[in-house]
Amino acid sequence: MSTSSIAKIDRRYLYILLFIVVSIPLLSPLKLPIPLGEHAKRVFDKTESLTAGSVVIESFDYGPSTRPENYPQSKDHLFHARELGLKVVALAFWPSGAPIGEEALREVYGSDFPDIPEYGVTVVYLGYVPGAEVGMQTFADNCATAKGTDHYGTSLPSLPLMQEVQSAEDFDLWAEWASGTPGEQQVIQFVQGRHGGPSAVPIVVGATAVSVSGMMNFYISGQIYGILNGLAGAGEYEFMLNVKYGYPYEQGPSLDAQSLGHVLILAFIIVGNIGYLLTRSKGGKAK
Amino acid sequence: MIQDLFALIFGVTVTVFIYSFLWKENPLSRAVEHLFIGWAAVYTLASMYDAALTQGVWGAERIEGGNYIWIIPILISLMYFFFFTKKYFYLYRYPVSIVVGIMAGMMICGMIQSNFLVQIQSTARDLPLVGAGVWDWSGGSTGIIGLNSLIVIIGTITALTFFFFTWEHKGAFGVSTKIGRYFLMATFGAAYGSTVMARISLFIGRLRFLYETTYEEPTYLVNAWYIIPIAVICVIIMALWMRSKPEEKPPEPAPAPKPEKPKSKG
Amino acid sequence: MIINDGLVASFVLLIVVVAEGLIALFLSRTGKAHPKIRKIAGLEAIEEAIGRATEMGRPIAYTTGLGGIRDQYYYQTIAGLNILGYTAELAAKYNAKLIYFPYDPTIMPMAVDVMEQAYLRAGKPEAFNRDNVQYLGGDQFPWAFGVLGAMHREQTAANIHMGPFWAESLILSESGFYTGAIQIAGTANYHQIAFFVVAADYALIGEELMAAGAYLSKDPAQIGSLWGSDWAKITTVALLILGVILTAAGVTALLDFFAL
Amino acid sequence: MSLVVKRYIPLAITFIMGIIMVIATYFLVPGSPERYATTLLTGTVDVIVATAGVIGLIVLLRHHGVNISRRGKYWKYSTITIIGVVLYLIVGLYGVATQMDALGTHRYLMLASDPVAWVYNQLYAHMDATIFSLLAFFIASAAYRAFRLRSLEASILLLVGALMLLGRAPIGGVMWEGFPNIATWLLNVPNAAGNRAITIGIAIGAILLAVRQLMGVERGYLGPER
Repeated sequence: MSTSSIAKIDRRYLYILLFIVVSIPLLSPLKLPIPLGEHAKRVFDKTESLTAGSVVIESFDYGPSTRPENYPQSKDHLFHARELGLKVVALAFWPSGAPIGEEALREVYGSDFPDIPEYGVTVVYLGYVPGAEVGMQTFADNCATAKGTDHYGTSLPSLPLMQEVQSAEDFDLWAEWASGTPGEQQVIQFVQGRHGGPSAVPIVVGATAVSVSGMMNFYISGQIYGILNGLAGAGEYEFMLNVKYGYPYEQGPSLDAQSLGHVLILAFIIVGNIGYLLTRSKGGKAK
Repeated sequence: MIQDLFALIFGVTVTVFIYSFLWKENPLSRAVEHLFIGWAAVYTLASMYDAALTQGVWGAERIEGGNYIWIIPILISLMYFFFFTKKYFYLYRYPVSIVVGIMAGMMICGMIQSNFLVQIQSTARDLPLVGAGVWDWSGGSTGIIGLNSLIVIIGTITALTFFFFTWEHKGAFGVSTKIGRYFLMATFGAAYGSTVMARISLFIGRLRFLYETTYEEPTYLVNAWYIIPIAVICVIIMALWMRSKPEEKPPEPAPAPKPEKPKSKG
Repeated sequence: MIINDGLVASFVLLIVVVAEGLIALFLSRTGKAHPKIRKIAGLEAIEEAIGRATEMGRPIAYTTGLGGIRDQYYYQTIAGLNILGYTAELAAKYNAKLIYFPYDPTIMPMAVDVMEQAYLRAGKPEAFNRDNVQYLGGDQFPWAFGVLGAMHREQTAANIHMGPFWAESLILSESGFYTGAIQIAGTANYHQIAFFVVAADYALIGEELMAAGAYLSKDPAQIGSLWGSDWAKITTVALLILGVILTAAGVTALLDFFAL
Repeated sequence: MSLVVKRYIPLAITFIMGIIMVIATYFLVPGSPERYATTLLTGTVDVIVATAGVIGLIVLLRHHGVNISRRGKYWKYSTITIIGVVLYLIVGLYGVATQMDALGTHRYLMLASDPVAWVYNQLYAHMDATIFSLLAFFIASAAYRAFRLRSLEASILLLVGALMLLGRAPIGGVMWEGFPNIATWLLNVPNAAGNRAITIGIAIGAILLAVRQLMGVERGYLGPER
């Protein structure tokens, strides 16, 4: 292989390699260890610090396309909330988030959801709340005007939990499972910003890894308390739940695949640069 | 139920067909693309129609509750249809101008509050330069708080100078813009590197669908991966067929005069 | 209080920014000042890209991302449409084929309007074909895949992406690279700028996109408003430095004002 | 006259609407009836643009219909689009006819109806997710192609990107526990600085763009004709 060809490998070979390398751990798990990051720990600790009976808003603002990342995060957090005896008001500002939210609730609260004794007392599912950021704003101002009924058509005032939760003043934590707009920025702007700031409505965000770097401003300024960063964040959270509550650690193979994928891309970069430097040192001006 | 089996077969097939695009644009990916576009147009229509009904018709404060004022926006909406006329084409501007005005007002207020004020505020408030322990390695894993603050402040200001449009990037100001560009590059590198994970996650999600999904009936069981070979064979047949048929290729592109890379980012 | 609680500081800042912009605009429009704009390479490259497309006899693909007018990112769409006007005018002048792929149906009439006006300015209204505004369904990934397919089938010589982009930024700019096109892209969605910087030949970063319309117009009033935006940035830098110093010195007056 | 109808009235409408929203935010007390009226105004946006979806569909059908009738390039694929539209529309109309919300009220909604939701979640979602996942390949090939040690700026991009890759990968922390810390630092410090500058710049740029637009100096769809 000549040096210039190292710098210009056809992309299809890279694609095939990536396909193979990511597939391996999914077919036979490697069980690589994982470290715990600060962002996920803060979400975990914040949730742990809430006393039983505190109100958590679980907002499912993602669609099927980012489901691989967001679903494990939201499911894990729901489990955690149930385990701690927190009161959960789940809803979705994305129409496509509504069925996913219901699925997550079924998985955590049992397949009979909503026909469970806790329903209406410690957990409520409002389903899709229309109006995007405007809907968010209305919901924070007065929950009942944003949507008159829950996902199953029961009117809100008849649910004991919704009697307690009237507006943003009653929220103890907003867990935002975000993948775009409306998402964490709208919650910051229209819910937190208008209702007393980060101390009154703390926000934890489960984000797709792509949007995390853009959230750092809000994280540093304290508007976002903690972040679950993509699939790895979900993995870390599951790991912590696993240690404390024996929650199944399902994301193992995915994280292994993740690691191998990263190493492969790093290898691509190194190989590309070796090829580039070799062609350049040969005198040919590299374009 | 049988439609779940259909969904499974459909899902696996389109997944493989779309991945065949990575090899090259081909009839199978093209077929999926055209089908998908047709559905998307209907989906968009459906979502806009639903939004209009929920916002304008249903509910106690809307038409349903006797508030007939909501007929006005519906009528205004109809002005969009002048798109199809030549003479009164410009009438589409009325609905657009209303929406753009509303959005401009909302955007201005939101921008100044969350993108401007809060950023200045948190730069000043949350980045301590003095006080007990800010210059210790007390942050442990993530560095010295005071130094970090200083870097963020310098980075923010220098990167902001990069966006000056009417000042020439020369002298001391030029140095500042240069440092600002380094900060911007670091920002982009970090954004890129941290995104890789998200993208691979999506791919892992697809692979887990291909490898792990099953359809179960009392009498038989269909694994999603049973269908993969069939779909792959389709792709191979198509590839052979494309090869046997010489395609009318557009003239070879002259090599693009690529600029020396990142200089062009200015 | 006349102004709502918690919004005093933001109102004052808004007035300051808008006033700076307007004063600079009027100073420049009336000829009392002649601000000069620095070069923005990405915008200069548009003409070169169109020229090349003409030479090769291949079309230009233009998109404004997931731009619509009914969300808070509408301003990027407007910026993208302004650049579309400029691009279409050049394309008409050079007789190059420009294909525009709107995402949100709400902006389709606007795009047609902008392009029609541009062809008119170039003196070739008859060359404009509404069929070159191709709707691909208003959903993110079908749209992105449709643009990809079209770019590969048409073997575009230039791909220009200006507007609000999300995940499709890299889909378009990386796969578009393999058509051999010159790629010029700009967005103000800060989490996507990185992908354009990496994968496209020229990238407009954040505010440059919003300034593009004014930059390309060469109209003194608009250039004046860019000058005003520089004033606003100086104000910002001053506030930043002042805030940091005051906070370090233990004076909280400024922070208290911001919290109003 | 015609310019008044074509340009100045829409411009004035835009201006007035913009000012109303700004005044509402700053001067109308939340909870007051006037403020409530402006929130209703924002609610009209979805209604006002609603017919655009129909326009999109018609334009799409016309484009492909013409292509088929002319036997243009790829006309066979155009039939797929049209069949897709027709099939999904039939499903959608059936959905509208049968849709019930949880209370059993017939709301005539399309997207919320079961058949449409089924097609979306069970069929459409696969295509959506697969196209999204193409990014895994593109991000790899773009990194290979563009991350080169060309200049100091490009090297910073490369270095930070590579460190980030190592730090975010679960395996990075196992190789050396410093990698995740470096990644966190890069995200929290230099990245935050750059993002903050970009954010502020965008705010200024967007506000002044809106001002130019409201004043009618920006040449857009309402721009000065010349």
